[in-house]
Amino acid sequence: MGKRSNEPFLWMLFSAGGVAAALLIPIHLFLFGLAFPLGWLEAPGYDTLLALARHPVTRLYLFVLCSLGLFHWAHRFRYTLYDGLQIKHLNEIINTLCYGGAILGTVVAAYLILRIP
Amino acid sequence: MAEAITLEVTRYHPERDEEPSLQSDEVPLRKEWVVLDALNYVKDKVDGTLSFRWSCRMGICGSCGMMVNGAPKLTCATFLSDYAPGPVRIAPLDNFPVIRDLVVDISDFLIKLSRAKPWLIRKREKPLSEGEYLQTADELDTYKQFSMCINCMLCYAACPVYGLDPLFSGPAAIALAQRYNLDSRDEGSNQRLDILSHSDGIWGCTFVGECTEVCPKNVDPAGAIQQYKLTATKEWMKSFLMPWGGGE
Amino acid sequence: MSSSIQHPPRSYRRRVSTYWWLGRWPYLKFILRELSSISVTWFVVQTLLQISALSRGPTQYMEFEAWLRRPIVLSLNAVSFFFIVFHAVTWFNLAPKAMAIRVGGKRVPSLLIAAPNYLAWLVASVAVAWIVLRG
Amino acid sequence: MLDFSSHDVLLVGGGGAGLRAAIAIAETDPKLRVAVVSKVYPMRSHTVSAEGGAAGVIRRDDSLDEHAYDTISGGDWLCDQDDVEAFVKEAPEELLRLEHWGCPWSREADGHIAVRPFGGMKKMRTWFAADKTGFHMLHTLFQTSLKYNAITRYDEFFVTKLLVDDDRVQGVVALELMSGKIQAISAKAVILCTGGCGRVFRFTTNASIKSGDGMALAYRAGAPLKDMEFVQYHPTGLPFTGILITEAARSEGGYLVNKDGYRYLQDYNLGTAQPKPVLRSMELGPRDRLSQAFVKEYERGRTIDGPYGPVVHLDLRHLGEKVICTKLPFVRELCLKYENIDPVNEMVPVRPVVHYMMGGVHTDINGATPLKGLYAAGEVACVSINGANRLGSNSLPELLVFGARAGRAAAMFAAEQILPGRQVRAQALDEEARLEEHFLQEEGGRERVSTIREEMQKTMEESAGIYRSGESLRRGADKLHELQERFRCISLDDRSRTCNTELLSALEVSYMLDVAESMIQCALQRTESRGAHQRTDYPARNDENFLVHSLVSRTQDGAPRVKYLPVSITRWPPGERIYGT
Repeated sequence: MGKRSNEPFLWMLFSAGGVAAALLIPIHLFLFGLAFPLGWLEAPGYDTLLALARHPVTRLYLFVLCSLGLFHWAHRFRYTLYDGLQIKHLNEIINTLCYGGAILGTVVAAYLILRIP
Repeated sequence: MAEAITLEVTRYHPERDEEPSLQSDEVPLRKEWVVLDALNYVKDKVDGTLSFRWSCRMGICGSCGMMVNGAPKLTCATFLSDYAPGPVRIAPLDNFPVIRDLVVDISDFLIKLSRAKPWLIRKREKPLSEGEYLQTADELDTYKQFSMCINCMLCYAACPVYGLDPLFSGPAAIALAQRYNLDSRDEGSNQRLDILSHSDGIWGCTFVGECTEVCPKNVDPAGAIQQYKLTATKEWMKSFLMPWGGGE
Repeated sequence: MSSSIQHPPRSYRRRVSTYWWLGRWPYLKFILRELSSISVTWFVVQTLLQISALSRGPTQYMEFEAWLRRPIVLSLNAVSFFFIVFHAVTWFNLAPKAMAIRVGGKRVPSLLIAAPNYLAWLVASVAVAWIVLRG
Repeated sequence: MLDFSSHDVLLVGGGGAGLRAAIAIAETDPKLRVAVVSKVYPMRSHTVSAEGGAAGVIRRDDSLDEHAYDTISGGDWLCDQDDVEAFVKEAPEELLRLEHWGCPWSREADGHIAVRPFGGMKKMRTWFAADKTGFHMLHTLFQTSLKYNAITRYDEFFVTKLLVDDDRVQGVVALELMSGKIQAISAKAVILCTGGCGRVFRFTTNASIKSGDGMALAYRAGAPLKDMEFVQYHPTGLPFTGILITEAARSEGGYLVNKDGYRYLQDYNLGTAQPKPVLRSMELGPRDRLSQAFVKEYERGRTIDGPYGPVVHLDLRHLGEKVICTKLPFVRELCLKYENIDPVNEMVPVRPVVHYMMGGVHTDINGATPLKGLYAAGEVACVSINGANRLGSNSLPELLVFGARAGRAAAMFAAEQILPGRQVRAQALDEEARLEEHFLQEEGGRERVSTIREEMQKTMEESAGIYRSGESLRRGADKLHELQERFRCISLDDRSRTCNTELLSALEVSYMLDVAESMIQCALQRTESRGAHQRTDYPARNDENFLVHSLVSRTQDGAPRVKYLPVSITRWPPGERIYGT
């Protein structure tokens, strides 16, 4: 019945991304996207943040969070395009767009995170 | 309670109609009547040309699934009075080709069911003289829920993935495959792996979850599919890490 | 495998509407859940911009902070926050379905599987907040 | 329009017996081409509705002789005892085979098969899968049947005629319901597995598909029907719908009480009221006695008046929620769904309801009818092991044992036959013309299918119910004769071909009228009371004249003629039926 698909691998990335996004993104987005800009909480200073960000564990953490988040998006967005817009016949373009985007994003993330002084 | 209620029944006749249309019929509204009783009233007293399937009228044969006010239901287990004052819209199950009126073509499901190998597979059959395969109540409980499927097709009618992609194996067929996979007496899960982990199998499912919501027998096909995704991923990792012998 | 003989007559196949997901609330909920992934990507992009600004120096980082305070960005983040929380809640609630965990032969009830997820959410959030805020 | 196909063995009906037979044939000789022709998808068949269980001796304290004796005395000595002995011997093997095919039987704590008590049985020997035994058996059989290459299914094909040539059945003519096409299917042997005909009565547990198709097909083709006067009323059906509340509800300890809350069965020679269920006693008495007690109780004015006639109460409350949910979940589901009653807290209104036909197509121990090439198994057949009253939980093993036997016998018969003769093609064309002319093109008719069906059902209930008399039966015979005449003037609203369910109903009604006539005739001529056949004008059993099977055949002019056949008595001479001691 055809070749064994590579869906398990993609699904694994999607699931891991889903867990990471559910557990961690809400607090990140709340702090940096809402609480600090609106002044509900006092934002940490530049030096503090830089010290935190350059720590190897933080670098790894940020890389994993960004990369898994992108693969989570790629999987879901691909199926939303298939089903929501009924364009499954364009699957090759959609797959390239979604997973290509996630791979590109991962590379950019790696570059930016490594570049932190 | 009102004396009567209006049914708006979808009619379609392939010998005559290009498209389905609606027919309105007034039927008595009795508190003990289910939607199926109302349809039988129309067929017996008003219009003998109305076509639909039914048989046991006790929710176990799975014949009488239809869309009632847009939701898939067993019409023998859906009370008319719950829809008062009406009108009640009755249409054939979504996602299936309509043969006539409320009758849909489910032959596609039977092909998919067969492919999922829904029978007990053993490496060695035990002779009858050696008695039964022992199975504890807990082992029975592991697959029992998935064995309750009556093939009523409500889950297929609720599944947008099946509606959009008729190649998708669909909820009931996968749940029944999983019923045998989880049976302590079965040794055939490897034989079912290829068909289930094919791209038309479990991976098509986006976990809308409506199959489980509409199931009249609490089978939870959505759960079966998600659980099988986990299993298939484990098997994939095994074959990836141990390409020489992850097969058994 | 057994086979079946049938000559089905001409049948009518309804085309699924492009807007099928507007037809019923559970379907709309499903599509919204799937679209929450866009918010995830938005968050990743914003985080990468933040890292970049951080690397380039204090002035650039202040500019980035000012950008975060723009009403358009703030509203985008508010909407994204809503979607991410929606994602988290649906994710944790559906997790029990995907995991048939059995202890002592009995299936662990859904609530007991979902509860640790929520606990983990709380612990992770407090940890992140503590690390960020303690300085 | 006419399509032809050819097989070695053809099964009419895809329920438990039909599927068991199909598998038996495929396993006997994989080269034989088997066809299952069924008017519904096999998993819709009425086997699916059986609830309580399937009897088969497995416990050490039990014996085959005891199962045989319970069956024979339960059948009021009208069972063929050699057949019963074969049946009880093979029943456990068949049930075990089903276990090997995956049937989810309920289990003991140690993993062995569990058994429960059942009505009229002296020992616990009823295997069960909660209270959806028939459902699980049917789906196990259906799913298992899917693995055999040799089996071809004709789903939703309705058989309108048996093709007989050279005094041998050589196939069938079938109407494909979805397309309206006529299909002639030739075969070297045909097995009827179409189930019973409960729908000749209005108030029945039976599904709408149970219209005696196989009985009528055999009867019209010249094969005799046997013991058609014996109609089983199940004592506990829900009022209005007639939905079955399984006997298991009583075997788990439920009480039947009248309007005073009194366990009235103790007044009818069925034992004394004990708090726990006692085998072969009170609520665990046989179905005929319990249904008759209900009528007597009604006559004494001690039943409860419900909106759909008198009822008594089935009280399960003392069993507690746990027992009800683990052993009787479907009973609770049905009560909640159809009566809005929770048996955990409330009593369930019940009344006797037509449930099962002891009679059917006359066959020998291998399912062979007197007509060469024709076999029958399951409720459609009468072997006979059920005599004048079937014991609960004997019908499910019956369809396995005799389904398998008929399958093997038909396979052997088919292996020796040559291809069907030429006449078959001409007959099929005639049949196509008959359907076309009589139903689809007929002008000037005025009778509605539903009117005739309703009048027939009313007639049967009034003239051939739990108690009958010569007078009521004669009235019934006259009325049926009138209905037969009126059926000739049938007029269909629906003259189309695609999925014409009205045509299907009309054909079913015509089958049911024939079967109903045969029942009335047998009942009229059996001037005694035995088992489920109770004549108010002949209240006693009469072994001198009626320890015989009724054998009814159709004469040239269409009228039924009854003859008699001796009962095979081997080891258990007729005695009194004693319950409650």
